[in-house]
Amino acid sequence: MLETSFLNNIGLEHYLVLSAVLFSLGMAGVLLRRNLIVLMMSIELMLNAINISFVAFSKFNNNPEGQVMVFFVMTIAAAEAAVGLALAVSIFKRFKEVNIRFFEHLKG
Amino acid sequence: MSVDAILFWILTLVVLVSAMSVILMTNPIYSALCLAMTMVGVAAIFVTLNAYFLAGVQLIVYAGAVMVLFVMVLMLFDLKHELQSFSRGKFTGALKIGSVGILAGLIVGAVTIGKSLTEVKAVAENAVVVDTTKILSQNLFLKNIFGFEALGVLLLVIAVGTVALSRSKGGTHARD
Amino acid sequence: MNHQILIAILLLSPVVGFLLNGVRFKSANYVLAGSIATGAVFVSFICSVLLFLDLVSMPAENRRIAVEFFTWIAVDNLKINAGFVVDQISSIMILIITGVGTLIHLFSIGYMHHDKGVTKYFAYLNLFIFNMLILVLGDSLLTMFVGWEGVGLCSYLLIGFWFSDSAKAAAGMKAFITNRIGDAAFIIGMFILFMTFGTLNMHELNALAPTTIEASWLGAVTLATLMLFIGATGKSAQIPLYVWLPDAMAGPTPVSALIHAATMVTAGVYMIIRLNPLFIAAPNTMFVIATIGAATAVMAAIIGLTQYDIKKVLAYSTVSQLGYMFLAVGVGAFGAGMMHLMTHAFFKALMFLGSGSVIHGMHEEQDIRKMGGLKKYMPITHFTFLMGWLAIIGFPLFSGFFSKDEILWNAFSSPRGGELFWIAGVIGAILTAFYMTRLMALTFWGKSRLDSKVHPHESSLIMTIPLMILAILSVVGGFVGVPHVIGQYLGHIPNFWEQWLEPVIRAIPANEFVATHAADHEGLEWSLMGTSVALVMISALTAFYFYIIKPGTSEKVRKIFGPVYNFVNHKYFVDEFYFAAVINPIVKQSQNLWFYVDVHFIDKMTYWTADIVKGGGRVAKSFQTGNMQQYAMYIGVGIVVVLSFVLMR
Amino acid sequence: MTSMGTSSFEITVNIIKTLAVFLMMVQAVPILVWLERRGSAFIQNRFGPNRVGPLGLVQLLADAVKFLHKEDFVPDKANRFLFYAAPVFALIPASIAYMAIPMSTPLILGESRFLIQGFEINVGIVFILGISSLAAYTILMAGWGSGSKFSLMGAMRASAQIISYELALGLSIVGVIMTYGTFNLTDMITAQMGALNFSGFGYTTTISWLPNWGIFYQPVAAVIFFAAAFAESNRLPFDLAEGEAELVAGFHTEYGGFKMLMFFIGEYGHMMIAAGLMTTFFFGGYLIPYITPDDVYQFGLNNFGSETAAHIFNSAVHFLMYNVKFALFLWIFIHVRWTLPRFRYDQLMDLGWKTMLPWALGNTIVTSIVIFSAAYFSISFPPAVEDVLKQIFKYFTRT
Repeated sequence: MLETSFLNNIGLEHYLVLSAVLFSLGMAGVLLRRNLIVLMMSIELMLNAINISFVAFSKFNNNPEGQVMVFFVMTIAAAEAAVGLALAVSIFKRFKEVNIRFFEHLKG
Repeated sequence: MSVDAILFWILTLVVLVSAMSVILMTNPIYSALCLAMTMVGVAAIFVTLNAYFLAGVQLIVYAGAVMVLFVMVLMLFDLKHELQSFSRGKFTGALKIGSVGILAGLIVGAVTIGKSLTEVKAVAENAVVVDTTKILSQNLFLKNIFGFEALGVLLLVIAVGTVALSRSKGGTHARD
Repeated sequence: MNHQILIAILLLSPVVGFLLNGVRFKSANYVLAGSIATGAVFVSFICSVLLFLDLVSMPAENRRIAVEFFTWIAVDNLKINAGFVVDQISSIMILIITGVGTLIHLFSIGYMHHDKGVTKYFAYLNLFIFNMLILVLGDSLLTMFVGWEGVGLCSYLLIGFWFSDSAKAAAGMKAFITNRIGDAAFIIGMFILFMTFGTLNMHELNALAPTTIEASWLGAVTLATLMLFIGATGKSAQIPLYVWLPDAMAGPTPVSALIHAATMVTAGVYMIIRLNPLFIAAPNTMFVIATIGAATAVMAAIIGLTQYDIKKVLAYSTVSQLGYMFLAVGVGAFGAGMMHLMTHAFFKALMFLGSGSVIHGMHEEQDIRKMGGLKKYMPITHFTFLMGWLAIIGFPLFSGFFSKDEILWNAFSSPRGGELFWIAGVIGAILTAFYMTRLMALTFWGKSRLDSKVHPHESSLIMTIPLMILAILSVVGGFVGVPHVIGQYLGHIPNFWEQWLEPVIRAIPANEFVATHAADHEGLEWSLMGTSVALVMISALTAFYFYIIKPGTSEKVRKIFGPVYNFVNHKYFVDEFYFAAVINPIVKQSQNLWFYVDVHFIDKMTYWTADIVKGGGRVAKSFQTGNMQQYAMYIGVGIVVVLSFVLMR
Repeated sequence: MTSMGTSSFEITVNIIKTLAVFLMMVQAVPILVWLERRGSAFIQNRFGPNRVGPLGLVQLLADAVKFLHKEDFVPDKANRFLFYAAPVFALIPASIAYMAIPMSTPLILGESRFLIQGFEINVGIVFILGISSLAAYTILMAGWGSGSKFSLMGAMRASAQIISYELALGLSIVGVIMTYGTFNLTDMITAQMGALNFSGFGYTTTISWLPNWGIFYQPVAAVIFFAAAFAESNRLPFDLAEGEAELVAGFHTEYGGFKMLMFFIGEYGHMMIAAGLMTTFFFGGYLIPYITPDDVYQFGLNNFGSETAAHIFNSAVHFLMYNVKFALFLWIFIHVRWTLPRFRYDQLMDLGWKTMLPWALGNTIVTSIVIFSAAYFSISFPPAVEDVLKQIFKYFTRT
């Protein structure tokens, strides 16, 4: 008989697994994609994954600290996106391209 | 299945599919729109976790501002389908996908096998929290006020830095 | 006003002046620069006067204003505060420094007005005043040492002020390096004191100083005080480290007046007076101090006889007078030493400024052989210089008379003194009278030996007003400390000076006191005074005879004492001796050290290290491909490895 | 998901209600279009549509039929998916956000209690702001998807404008939120019940001839909110996105027929949200001045005898009141459109960032200071002064 209780009882594990998978997807994006802006989007994805686990822990531990953390993470993510996009714009202005392989001359 | 469970699975499906699309779409604009979709999904997940205020903030900040910025920048660049949207290199590629997969497997394994979570469950069942907004604000402004202020300073710095970065000659206010 | 604020203003006002002038140091606006600098010091002077008045209004036994601004150093049991003390001694010093300083600043406006670096000059002068104030007000030896080094720096900067002339720059360096030797000893002295007493606070040191005398030469107090005294010989130009002061005359003349006559060079004397309980506990040190002081007084005076540069004469005179002060403190007459410090500040500053006025009027001519008869060209300068001359030779009732007489009497009568000290002092006084008269005669009196091109002129009012004020002070300055024997005939003038200083000067232990001279105290004092004054008068008249009445006489005398004269004229060949015995061997050994140790050992080792690091870096470089995603992959793989290690355990 | 109801009856009614609210919103659009055309004609001294039906009311129906028959046209360079998706997405945020606005007192039928709004959310304001901020996507999708320069320019302008004014909008609301101390819209409306009374510093003063509306507490916020709402809904004088002189028609240049109409509906939807929020925040929502819902209920109970009828009467009267206020603001929107000229783009941005944002921020700060000090400090006047004050403010009392 197929065990289906995990479909019904949504618990902390479900959210954590969702968070983990989302995080891994974001990480795969960071590792594999070459467009600078898509890279940043993938980073946002990872941050969102973390937010989910924070909120989940916050709810299941009955501790508001987790939500405060999410608040902080969101703010920092927004700031990071702003700076990253400003950089991307200036890079695009200079190279007419946002492909990451153009920045390989950053090496020492 | 309860309504909550149905909702969770639908949202999970939405979030994961759109997240997958983010990294698989070759056109970055579709990626961005999919990411916006993911953000909305995550906001909905926050709602299922009783974090109403955070869900609203997620919508306003992420979906409403950050992702709009992304989309605007992408549309400004007017990027079409990219020829080389994924990094090359068979070995490193395999290593990358492998490491991501193993990481996901490890975390999922740790979460599902882990025993300490049962204690957490007990706490959750006893707790009846409806309005988390007030508790959140009290925690934010009383306990974490220093972090809050520091974030304010950070945002100010970021604003100035962004303006300085993207400032160019010309524009509507050019004097010379 | 709150004492803390008052002292802060006192200290910081020159700093403000320094900063204001310092940031605009390229400006050639001498009026503005001079006004800022003079104003700054004048503000300090007003603060000093207010502090002094506050001090006077306090009860005599605890006249002491101590303020602490912050804790400067706190390491284990070493705790140094940025604390400052105004007491009987330092209040006198700050009055001298800021008062005489203001006058000299004022004089400088006139003297330096044609100089391009005038703003820089005033900035340095203000910085000097600040450091000098730190030196005298600091409540611990370390704070004092900060000022001690600071005034050394300013002295170096101002001696080498016209550094484009290499001789002048070298003079600055000589002063600095010579001072370093003394400073090293000073630091060692501080170490010994800290080891022995566990504090560097001078008030605590004085309280902790043993009341019994220390007979051994190797006792801690004796060693410490000896070391401090060596430091003082550097700063105050005593044998054997006096060689820098005559060369320091390369600086602008007001600088010589301020730093190298009135204030900085007296720092050593001040320090000894400040720590008098310690020194009293070490009679051997006191003996050394007195001996060195007496020797310096005589020896420098002898050199002064042969010099022709107006400033050099005054410089050797300064060394000699400083010797007097050390003689005074060496025999335990701290009050007399302090008083001579003050009167000397007045009359020597006056004479230096007067010489500055002469040099200014003579268009940078310093050789007194090319002067003469300046009296009619520069009446005010002459008159004020005359006052200074009378004061320095100790003409009765002029300021120098009282202080010098007090020193001589103490040298004779003090338990730590002796007849020999008195004789040396009198010889010094005789020589002083001779060379000062010679200076007066060659510069102002007699026939004019001027170049036909030179047209001397009286200096402007801004330069002569300070001269006049200082002249008045030189005349009347001595009346603050009229000895009892004279005072009783002048309407019972009390000896303010002794009353003022009495609480901070520790008496020489009574068991040492031998009542030899106590019997006919008054008669003896009168007779000694008479002897010395008579000898001084004779000497002055002789000089007058030599240089005015029969101008050729000096030539004859010189012929007779040919080799001796040559020896003295070359300053006993001390500089040459130092070069041959100390400086050249050190330079040679340093060169060897540099070549064998530095080049062949240390440098090579560092090169090897660099090569190893370079090689390692070349290997590590290959990981840094510039591909950001690869870096991210390293992170990912790292996380995977660590996580699997943690989970599989 | 208890908000959908506990019994099948409630769930059914709630679903129908949600649909009804949505349809109501959509159906209001043709009326608004008619109003706009007739109104503009009235303002410009013309007749406007007056041939089809009474007062030209049936003109709308004719227009709808015409729109349906138009050719479904896609430009060659357009991105087909986005081009089609944009108008559909344009409807969603506006309609979802509008559902959070309460339109009347809850309707109580026996055991069940139905809110006259799509659904109640505890953080209503945040929800509405969040959802309506999604509107920028549709504009961007439309602009970029059209593959036209004018469309893209228009979309960029519009989205930049929306993001900029969202700040002023959000900040102006902060003062309101602090005044009421809640995010919940229904609670806010309840707080505006009764006569205007200020209390603080240990005193209370009641002005009986004024309702206790938010506009008297937050006038600055009201002005800023209303102005920013114009910009948010891309209406004149802020309709830079579709400045005909420069950009043909902005982001919907390439759209025609029914797709165009959907954008229209979206725009009117934003207008309605703005009008609804104005009513709710500053003008007492569905409340009738001087009368409390209980009075109305009692009146209904006295006249109709049955509780159910009284409840229905109560809700209906308040719904009417809400619609009166709501229509007033919609009319102001339309009136402004036909009286004010358009801003220049830099003027628009200057106004948003340099004028409205600082004022909104200042309002927030002043409000917080006043609220804090009013709650924690108390001033005591000498008795004589207190008497004078009592003469001036009739209901000036010490608490």
